[in-house]
Amino acid sequence: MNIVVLAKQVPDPEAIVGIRGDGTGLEIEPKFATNLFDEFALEEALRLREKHGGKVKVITLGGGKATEVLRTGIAMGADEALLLDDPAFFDGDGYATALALSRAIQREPFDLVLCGKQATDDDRSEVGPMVAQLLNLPHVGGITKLDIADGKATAESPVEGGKAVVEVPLPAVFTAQKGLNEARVPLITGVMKAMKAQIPKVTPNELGLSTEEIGKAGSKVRIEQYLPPKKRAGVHFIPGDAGEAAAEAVRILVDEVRVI
Amino acid sequence: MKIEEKIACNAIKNDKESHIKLKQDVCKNCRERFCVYACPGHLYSLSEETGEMAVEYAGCLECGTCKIACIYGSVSWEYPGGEYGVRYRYG
Amino acid sequence: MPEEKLDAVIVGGGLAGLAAAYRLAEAGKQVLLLERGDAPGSKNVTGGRIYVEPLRTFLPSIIDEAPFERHVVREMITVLDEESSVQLEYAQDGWRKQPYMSYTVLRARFDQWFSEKVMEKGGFVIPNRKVDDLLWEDGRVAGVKAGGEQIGAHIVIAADGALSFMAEKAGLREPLKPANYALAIKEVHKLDEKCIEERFGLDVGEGAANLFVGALTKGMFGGGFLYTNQDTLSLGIVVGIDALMHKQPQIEAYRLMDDFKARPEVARWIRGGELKEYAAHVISEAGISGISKLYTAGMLVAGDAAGFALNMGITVRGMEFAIASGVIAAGVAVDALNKGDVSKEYLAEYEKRLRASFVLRDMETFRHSKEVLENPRLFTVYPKFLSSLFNVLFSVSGTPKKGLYKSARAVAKEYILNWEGMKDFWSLRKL
Amino acid sequence: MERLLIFVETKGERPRKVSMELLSEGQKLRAQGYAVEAVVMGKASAALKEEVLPCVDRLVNLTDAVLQNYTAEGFALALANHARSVDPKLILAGATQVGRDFLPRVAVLLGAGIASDVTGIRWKEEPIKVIRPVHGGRALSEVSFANYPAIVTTRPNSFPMEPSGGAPGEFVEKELGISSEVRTKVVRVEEVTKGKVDVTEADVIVTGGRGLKGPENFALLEELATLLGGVVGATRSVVDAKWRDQGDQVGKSGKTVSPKLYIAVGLSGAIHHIMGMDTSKMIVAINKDSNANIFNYADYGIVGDLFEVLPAMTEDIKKRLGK
Repeated sequence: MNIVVLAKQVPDPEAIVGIRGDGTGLEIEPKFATNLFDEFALEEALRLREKHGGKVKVITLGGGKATEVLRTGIAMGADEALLLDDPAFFDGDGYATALALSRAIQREPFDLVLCGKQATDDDRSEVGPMVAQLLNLPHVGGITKLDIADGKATAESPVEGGKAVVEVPLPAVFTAQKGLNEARVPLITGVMKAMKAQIPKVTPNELGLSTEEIGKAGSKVRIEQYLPPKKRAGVHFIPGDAGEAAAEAVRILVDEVRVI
Repeated sequence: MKIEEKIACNAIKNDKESHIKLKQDVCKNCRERFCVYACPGHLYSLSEETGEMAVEYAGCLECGTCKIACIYGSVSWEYPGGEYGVRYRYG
Repeated sequence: MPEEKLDAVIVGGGLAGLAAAYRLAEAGKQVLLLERGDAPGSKNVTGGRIYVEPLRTFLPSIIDEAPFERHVVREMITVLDEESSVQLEYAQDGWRKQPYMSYTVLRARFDQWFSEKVMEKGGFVIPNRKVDDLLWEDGRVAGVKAGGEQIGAHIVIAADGALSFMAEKAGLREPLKPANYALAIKEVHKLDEKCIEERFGLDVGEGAANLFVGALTKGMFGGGFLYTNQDTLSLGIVVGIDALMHKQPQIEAYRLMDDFKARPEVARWIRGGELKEYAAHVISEAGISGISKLYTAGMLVAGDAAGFALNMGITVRGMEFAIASGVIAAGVAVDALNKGDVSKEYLAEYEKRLRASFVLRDMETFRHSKEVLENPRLFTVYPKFLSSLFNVLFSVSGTPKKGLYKSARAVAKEYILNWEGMKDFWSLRKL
Repeated sequence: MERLLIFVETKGERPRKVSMELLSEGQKLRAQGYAVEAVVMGKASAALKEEVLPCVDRLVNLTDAVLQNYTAEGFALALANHARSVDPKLILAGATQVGRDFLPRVAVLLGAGIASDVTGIRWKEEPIKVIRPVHGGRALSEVSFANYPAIVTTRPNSFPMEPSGGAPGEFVEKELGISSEVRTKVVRVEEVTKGKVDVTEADVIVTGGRGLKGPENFALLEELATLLGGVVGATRSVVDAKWRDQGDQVGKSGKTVSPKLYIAVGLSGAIHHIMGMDTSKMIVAINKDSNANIFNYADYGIVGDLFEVLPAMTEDIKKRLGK
């Protein structure tokens, strides 16, 4: 079984995120981590390979430290990696990113695509379903269980108050969420091997894409500016004795701010 | 600025389990409470409700002073596991 | 067990570990450095200054391109009494010219850069890995255990800092004693580059260092420091753990820092700054008597882990010793690997080379510095004497003034011209 | 006339709250000259029609059998297919698990741009700008679309819901004949018996600290929380004292929560606790110490004895709910 994992290196959850003075970009502390949800995808891919044989290929799009996620994948046990690091690929919206990735996936026959349900930096949660649509495949989002048998996959995903069990024919796309598995910590020897690994790259041209179709140029959504999150206005003390204050608090919660 | 707010400036990734464990039977007989005074993060306190020593490991700066100062051997202190604990941005 | 052993495993990505890894990698050895932080440097703290001259011989190829903060051109000492202070400043034109003598430094940045250099040389630096234990084979250290994994190595270099769990596990280090360690607390305050330069009277890239002694430690062994970084200030205090434990009435360590910061002599420097980090670390203060056994079969101990730190009063040194001992350890390791002999007998060479270097020589020279510096009068009586003396010199009141000599003599008599003072003076010969 | 197409997500027989928020927003825009259409999948109930129709010019019910259960494939095909015939400027849907899952597919099918999990829309600007949080809310990005139609999914509780009162719009049933194209098969949907809601998922959290004085007094919190459909949280010291389960702990070493309403009772607000809850939409603090740190992070504060304030609040809410 050929399994493709789409993974992304994101700023560490603890990294300081600031907004550039003119609002045109973000200033992010250069601390990185594998996107949490992609770790589940990687782990699931490896477990499927251990069970069914085949190979696991990790693909990422990005420059600089982006490669690290591929090395993490190899350290965990992935067989192959592919890097899309041409600057033309960068700063795309969900669509432009999914387009490039879907082409990269298509370079070889595959049975399964796994990725995290969202990246913790852009929080878009778009690429997985978009890749599925671009490849004209079914997908199951936010899965917590996945079984493969007879060319079919049975996946579970939580829905409000319960869970849905669905069946899709392969090939198909699955996005992983917490609860799917516990990602393994790569062995030190695995990390050493990954550090030495040569990472193959691919250009837009090799994917049959023009630079207008991908990255910022190919995006249908433009980031106009970044704004700071709203700050709390400061506490408003509710006066009166216990009974009065309680009544006023309830009135505010029910009538004014309507959170109840 | 309160000490808690100072510590909150730091990046800290906490493990679920504490890397600092106390032997309450030893603490019970301790009068000096060296840990309370030595810890630069002010993480040690005597719990009013239970009368036991408590340590808020989540703000640990990993200096090890408590381990050295607790001459009665109550503090068993290890480094937090890999990837956990304080991550100094300046150092 | 993996089938084949690595040449060397280094525990800890501080300066000693990184220097050792760099040298081993440079010599073509297969070296793996395991660091428990998320990157080398993220667990490391320094007061803030490194002297580079002793290092030029040890790491000539990289010291010149290192990301230091500012080269120090201005030295200040502030003696604090409870409500007054005396400040001394020393500057020298020579310090403004290259090669510079010392730089201020922030470890998170510096160590990460250093680790990249190690990797460029082909060394493996793997973060987020805590080494849990040593691996033994026929009574010799044969690798490490980390997260359930066993990593075999011909030689292990323990560079895991002042608390060295590795040296302890190998039976090389005595249990930690409060009298041998000091607690350092440090705050990093962000301030505009230009503002730092104007406030301290510096040119672009130049730095200042300010040491504080006296009432800030409330009679306890210790002192304070302030270093200018590029766009931050490192401000901190150091206080003996033993002294802290026996202080009456008791005081929480973090309050010392708050009281120190509240002093106008300190507040003036950090005004308008924003606190970015609150850090703490222990420092070995025992001098040469606190040094662990430095080697056993299959293992060497370097840097703080070995107790290589020296308080010489005005200058506190640790980082130079760390780098030098790391380089020396790597040199011995390379020779041992080439010879195929990592026995205890052969590794004794490590101590020999350290004795020939400034590391153990300086520590030997300043063997008694701790006894001198621990004298509580240094933190109480002498600051009072100085401040009273200057009070006499500078104050003018309505009553007729006595001759200056007479007044000064009276002050000196009160504080230092006595038997205790004589003893203190006599003890200085030990420095 | 420019059109909006709102996807109405159902919960049982009724439209979801987030869909009603969008319909409410749509109704306001009708006054500004937009035509508003809604679309609902699977057989629409009478109750749903009653709620939705006054807000829209037209409600289209796509009735293909395959749409009776949610599948990303089916819903995406249906919505894209229908949207082509409507030619809307914007397609709006709630950024629920379902909305976030299938609208990206619709975007690909229509060649449209999409902004997910949006918390604000600037209708008056041209091009329209939408606001969405990034990096876990540590920054907001303002985005626009290169062309229309464009797709926006909105975060629940981001838009005010106002009572609807327009003349009912037209109701149309439509079958698209897409069933054969959908490969995903829903085997079953299992309803998990309503267990205890995790603090991370609760809309309302009432958290108690040491000020509660003992484990038995948490009953006061339980009562209020149950009344509000919420759960009880705990501070670290309370968990350490074994008054509450570890699973209830809110804070840096516990869970990070961002409910709609967070009521902090008898807790000082140690910074480790603050880090776990300061993204809550609304924070109400009750503490007898007016200097307590928690008040620095609260929207509303009551300085008083929790043993008096809490029961009074509970009684008042009961009265309002007619219980």
